[in-house]
Amino acid sequence: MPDHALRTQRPNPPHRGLPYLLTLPALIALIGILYPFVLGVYYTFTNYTLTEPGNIRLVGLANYIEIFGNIVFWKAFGLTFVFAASVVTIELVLGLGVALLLKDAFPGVRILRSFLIIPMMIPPIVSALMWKVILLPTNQGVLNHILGLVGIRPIAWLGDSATALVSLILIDVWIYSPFAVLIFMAGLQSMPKEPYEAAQVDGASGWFIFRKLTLPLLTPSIVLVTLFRLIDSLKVFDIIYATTKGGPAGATTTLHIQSYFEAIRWFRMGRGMVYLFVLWFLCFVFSKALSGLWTKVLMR
Amino acid sequence: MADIVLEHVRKCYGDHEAVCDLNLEIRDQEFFVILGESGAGKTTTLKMIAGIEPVTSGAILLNGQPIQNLTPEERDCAMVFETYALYPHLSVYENIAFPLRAPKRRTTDDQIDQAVLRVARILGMDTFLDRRPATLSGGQRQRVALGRALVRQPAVFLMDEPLSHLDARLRNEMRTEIKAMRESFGSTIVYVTHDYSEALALGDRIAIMHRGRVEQVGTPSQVFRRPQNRLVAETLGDPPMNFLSGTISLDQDRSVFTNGSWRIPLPASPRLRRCVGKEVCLGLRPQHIRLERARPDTPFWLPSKLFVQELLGDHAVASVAVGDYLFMALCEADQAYSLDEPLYLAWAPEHMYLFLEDTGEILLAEGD
Amino acid sequence: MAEIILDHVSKRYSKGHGPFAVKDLSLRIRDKEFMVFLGPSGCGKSSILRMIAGLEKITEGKLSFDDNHVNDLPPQARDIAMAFENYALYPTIAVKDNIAFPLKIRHWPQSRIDEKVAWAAKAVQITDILHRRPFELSGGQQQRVSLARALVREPQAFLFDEPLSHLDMKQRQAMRAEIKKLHSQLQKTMIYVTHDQNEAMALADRIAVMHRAELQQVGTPEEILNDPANAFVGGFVGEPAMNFLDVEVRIEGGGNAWIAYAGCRLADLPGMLDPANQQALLSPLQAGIRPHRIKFSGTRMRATDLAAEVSTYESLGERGVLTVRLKSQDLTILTLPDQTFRKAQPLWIHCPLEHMHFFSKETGKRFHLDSLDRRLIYEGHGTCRN
Amino acid sequence: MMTSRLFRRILKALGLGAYFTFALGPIVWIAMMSLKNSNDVIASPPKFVFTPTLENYKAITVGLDAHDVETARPDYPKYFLNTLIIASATVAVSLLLGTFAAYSLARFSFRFKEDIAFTFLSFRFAPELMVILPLYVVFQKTGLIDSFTGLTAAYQLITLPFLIWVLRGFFEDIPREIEQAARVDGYTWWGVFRRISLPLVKPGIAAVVILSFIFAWNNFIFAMILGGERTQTVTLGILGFIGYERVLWGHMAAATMICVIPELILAFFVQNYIVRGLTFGAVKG
Repeated sequence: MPDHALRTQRPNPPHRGLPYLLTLPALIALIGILYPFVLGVYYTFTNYTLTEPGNIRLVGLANYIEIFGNIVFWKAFGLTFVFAASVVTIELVLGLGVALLLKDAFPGVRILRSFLIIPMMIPPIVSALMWKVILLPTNQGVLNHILGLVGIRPIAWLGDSATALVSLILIDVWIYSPFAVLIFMAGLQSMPKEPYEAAQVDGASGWFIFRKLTLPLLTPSIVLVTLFRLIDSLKVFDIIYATTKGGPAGATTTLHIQSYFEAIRWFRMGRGMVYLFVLWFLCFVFSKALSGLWTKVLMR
Repeated sequence: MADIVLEHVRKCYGDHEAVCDLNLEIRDQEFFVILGESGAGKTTTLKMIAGIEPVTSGAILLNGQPIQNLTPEERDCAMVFETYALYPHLSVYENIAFPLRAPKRRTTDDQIDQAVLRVARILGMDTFLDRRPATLSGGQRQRVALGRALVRQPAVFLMDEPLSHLDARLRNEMRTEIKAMRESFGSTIVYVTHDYSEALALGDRIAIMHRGRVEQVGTPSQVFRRPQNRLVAETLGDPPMNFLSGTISLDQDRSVFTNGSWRIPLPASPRLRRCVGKEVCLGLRPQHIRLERARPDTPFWLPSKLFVQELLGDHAVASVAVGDYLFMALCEADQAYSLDEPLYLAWAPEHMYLFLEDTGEILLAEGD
Repeated sequence: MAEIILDHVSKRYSKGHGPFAVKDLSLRIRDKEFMVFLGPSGCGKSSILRMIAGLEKITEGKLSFDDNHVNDLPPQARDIAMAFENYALYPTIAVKDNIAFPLKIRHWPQSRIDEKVAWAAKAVQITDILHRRPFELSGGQQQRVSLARALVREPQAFLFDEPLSHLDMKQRQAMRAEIKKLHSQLQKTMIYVTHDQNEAMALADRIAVMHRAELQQVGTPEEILNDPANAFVGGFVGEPAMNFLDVEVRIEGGGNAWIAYAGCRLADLPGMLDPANQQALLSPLQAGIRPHRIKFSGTRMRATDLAAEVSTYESLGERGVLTVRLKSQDLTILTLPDQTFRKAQPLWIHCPLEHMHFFSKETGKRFHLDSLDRRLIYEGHGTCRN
Repeated sequence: MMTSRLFRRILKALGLGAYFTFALGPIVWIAMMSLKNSNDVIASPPKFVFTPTLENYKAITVGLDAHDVETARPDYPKYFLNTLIIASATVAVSLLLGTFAAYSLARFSFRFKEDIAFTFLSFRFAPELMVILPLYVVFQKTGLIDSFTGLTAAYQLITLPFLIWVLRGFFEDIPREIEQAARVDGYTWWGVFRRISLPLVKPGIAAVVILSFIFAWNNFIFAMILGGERTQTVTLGILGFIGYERVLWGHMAAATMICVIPELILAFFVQNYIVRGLTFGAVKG
C-alpha cells in the first residue's frame, strides 16, 4: 500500500533487465497518466481558452494571482473543507458505531454485512439522483412526507442554499459510511482475542476496555478510513454535479466543481487548471501524510 | 559424485553480515550437518548453495566447477524446506512429479510414473497420493517434501530444519527413518538444524555456526568430546554444560583452579602453566556430576544446596545452587532430595573442561 | 480459597449438542497443589482451564471453589490470575502499566501499586524493561511480564495455559525452574496446562492425563510414569516412547504359564493363574516396556531372550538410541552414548517381567498380572522352542 | 442484571434497524418508483400503495407506441451495450498490462520500484479532472473524442492502478518458499509464474476483474467529458432523463434498476474481497 516499510520479504535475486521488461507495459500507462498531468500544469501558466485554441501565450503566474485574489476561490476553498471535514467525522463515528453493533455474531449478521456493500456498488451519480427524488422540496419528496407525519414542515433540502450542503453531506454519508463500517469490522476481527480475555480475568469494565484497548488497537483502521474518505470527499464531483451543480447561488460550489465551470462552461482552461492544481496539491499532501502515518501506526 | 567447497563465501543484507568469510569443504556422499541457533546464518548458507539467495562474494564449487552465478534450476540440487513449501493447488502425486515435469528434464510420462511410485513406496505414501497438501498431517506433508526432493536423485540434497515443525514423538521417528533411509538418497546431504541431538544422530561431520561464522567442524564425538570453545560446548547437550568462573593460580608449582575459597587441582600441563593468573571458567557436563550427601575424599567437589529437582521419565535433573551459580546434574529417577538440602557436587578429574573466559578457547578437554 | 472441586463437569460446543470438549470430569484440586493437565492438543485440557477461569460456560456439572458454587460467577469475581499461551499483553501500553493494570481497576492507591509492581518485576527479573512496549520484547520477556501481571494481584489460584510453548529450549528450562520456585515460595494453588510431558513431570505435584475429552488418570509423576492406568498414558508419557508388543498368555501343562510374543516365549509368569482372570487372560494383550528397561546382549542368556537385529543406532551425547528389528516391528532401546553397532548385527533382547506393563488390546485398560494363581492348569498350548 | 442486558439488546436492535432502513430505504423506494405509472410517480403526497406496471421498463427498452408517451426514447439498451463494451475492453487491457507489472512489483527489487508503485497510487488520490481536461484537449487533436478506443484508453486510469495494487497484494500472499522450491525443482522464473504463481492467484484475479468492471461501469466523469453521442454510457443515459423541461422520474428509476441489478449480482460473488479492493490491498480482512 503506501510505502513498503512493512514488507519484510527479501526480494528474489534481480534478473538483469527482467523486472523492467515486465513493468514496461504499466510504465507506458504511467506515461499516459503523467503526460496529461504535466500538460495540465503547463496550462496553468497560459491564458489557454478552448474557444481560441490557436493563441496559447505564457502568462506566468497571472492566473494564480488573479484567482487567489478572487473571493469566489476562497469561498469554494472553504466549502470544500467544510464538506470534507463534516463527511469524514460523521462517517468515522457512524462507521465505528455500526461496526461495534455488528461485532459479536448473531443470526443474520452475514446478510446484513452483504447489504452493506450495496450503496458502494451503485454509481455515485445514480445514488445522487435517487436522493434527489427523495429530497424533493415540496411534500412530493418522500422524506418531507415522512417528516410531515411527525409534524415537521417540509424542508427545501437541495433547493435552499441553507440546507443544500447538508443534503450533499447526507448523500455522501449514505454512499460511503458502509466503507467505514467494513473497514472497522475488518479491524475488529483482526484484533487479538487474548488481551480481551485477560482484561476480563483482571476485571476491567467495558468502558475501560474500550478506551484502553479497543480504540488504540483500532487506530490503523481510523487512519485508513480518514485517508480514503478525506481525499475522496475533498475531490467530490459526481454527487454535486447530479443534484445542485454547485447551486443554489454557489452554495455548494467546491473547488472541483468550480474548475469544471471555469474550464468547460466558460472555456477558460488556464484558470480551470489552476483550481485543479490547487486541489491536486491538497490531495497529494494529505494522502502522503496519512499513508505515511498509516504505515507508522501499523508497525507499532 | 558431488563434493561441495565454499571459499570465502560472504552474504550481507545492507550492513548486516549474515554470513562472514565462510570456508567449508563437504565430501562426496557425506551427511554434513550445519548446527546453530536461529540467526546463525545456516539457512542462508543452504539457500546460497541452492541458488535461491545470491552470494555477496566468494565462490561455491560443485565438483570443482563454480556454481555461485548459476540460477537455481541450473544447479543439480534438491531442497526440503522447513515449511515444506508444497504446491497447494497440486495433488501429492503431482507435487512429487513436478520436478520431473520440468521442461529441461524431458522425462516421459511413464518414467515419471515409475519414479513417483518408487519414492511413494519408500516413504509409505501410496495411500494418500491423490490428496491435496492442505488435507495432510504434519508428518505426511514432511514425507511429501522429502519425496519431491528424492524423486530426481540430485547430486546435492539440501534439508532446512525438516523436522522442526513436528511434535516430539514424530520428530524422533522421522530422525531415525532419515538415518535408515540414508543409502537411498545416493547423494551428498547438507542438513541444517538447531537441535543438537539431530546433529549428533545424523551427521558424519558437523559444522557449528554462530553469528555467521563457523566455530568448529568435526565428527560428532570430536565436537562433543573436544569442543574448541565454550560456545560449542554450550550448544551440545541437554541440559547444557555447567560453567563456573574463576582463575588459575600456582600452589607449590601445581596449577590450581580457584574461585573464592574453592580450590580444585588441575592436571600439570605447560599450557595451563602459561595461563596462570588468567580468568578462566570450569565446564562440567550434567551427566558427569554425582551428588553425594557425604564429603568426598577426592579434592574434586563443591558444596551446594538443592534448588529444585525435576523428574524426567528415565532420569531426573537436580538443579543445585553453588554459591550464586546454578548447576544442573543428572541423577537416578528414584533419588529424592529435599529442598535446600546440603549436597556435595563430585566428579571424576578426567571429566573436567577448562575454557579461557574472554575468548572461550578451550584449555583442558575431557580425558587429557 | 482452598480447594477447587469439579463435579461431573462437561463442556460441549455449539450450544450443547456438538462433540464433547470435556466429558464428565470429576476431580478435586487440593489447596496449594500444583495440578498439571497433560494431553495432546485437542484433548480438552484448555477448555477445563477456561471453565475454571470463567472464560467458558460449563455445559453440565458443578464447579465450586471450597464449598461455594461458582458456575455462573464472572471471571473477575473468581479471584484467579491467568497466564496465556501467547501472553495476552495489552499491546498499546508499556510493560509497567500492563503489570499494574489489574490493580488500577481495583482502584488501589498509586503508591501501593508502584511498590507491588516493583516486587513482581523483581520476582521475575524484568526490572530493566518496565518502560518498553510489549511488541519490542522477546518471547521470554513477554512471558515474564505476563507472569508478573498474574503475581501482582496475589490471587487465590494461578492458571497457566501452555505458557512456555513458544519459548526456545534454554528459556523454557529457566522459566520452568522459576515457576517451580514461585510455587514453593507463594504456596498458592496452581493449575497448569501443557502438552509437553517434561514440563508436567518436572513441575507437577499431581498430573491429570487427558485424552479425547476424557480423564485417563490422575496421579503423582511417579505413579503416572511407573503405574500407567491404560495404554494411552503409558505410551504418551516418557521419552523416547514406550514400546508395545502384541502378546497373549499361554498356560502350559504342569501349571506354569508364560507370555507369548508372536509364538515365542517372552517371559515366564512366577505366580499362579487366578480363575477370576481366566476370561480376561484369553483376550489379546499388549505388553508395554520402556526403552531404558530393555536389556540386550550379544549371546543368548535366557530361554526368554528374543532374536533381533540392529536397524539404526544414534549416539546423542548423554545417551544412545538403538532401534532393533524384532519379527515384524521395531523396538527402541536406550543405551550409553558412543557405542558401535553394525547394520543387521544380531542381538538378543531381554524384557524383564517386573518392568513390563500389560494392557487389554480392546479397552487399553491396565491388566494386573501379579494377581495370577498358579493352581489352575490348562492343557493344549504348543510352545515355541527357538 | 438481566434487565441491563435486555436493554442493551433492544438498543442494539434499534440502532441496527435505523441504520439499515437508512441504507436500504432509498433503493427500495426507487425500485417501487420504477413500477409506478406516470401519474403515481409524481403523486403528492407520495404513494406507497399503487398498482405496479412495467410501463417504464417498456418505455426505455422497446419503446411504447407513440400515442402513449410522446417522449419515450428506447435507446437505453444502446447505452447498456456501450458501457458493456467499454468496461469489458478496459478490464481486458488492464489485466494484460497489469498482471506482469503486479508480479514484478511483488517479487523483484529494482530502482524506482516504490516510486513507480506510488505514482500509480497517487492517481487514485488525485482529482479526476486534473487529468481528464488535458486528455480532452489531446483527444480533440487526435480525434479520439467519442470513440471506444479513446474511452478504453482513458478508463485505464481508473482500472490499471487498482488492478496492479490489489493483484500485487495477492502475489505477495504466496509464500516465497513455494516459488523458490519450484525454481530449485528446475523451472525458470517464467515456468514458476505460469505453473505456480498464476494458478494460486486465480481467485484474486477473478475478484480484481469483477471489481474493476464495476468501477469502470460506475464511472461518470470520464464518459461525460471524453465520450459523446456514439459512446454514451448508462450513467450518462440515466442523467439524460432529468431534462430541464420534463423530468421522467419513472423512466430514470427503471433505468437505474437495469443498471444496478447486474452489478449487485457480480458484487455478491466477490463480497469478501470488497474491503481488500476498496483499500487497494491495504486491508487483508
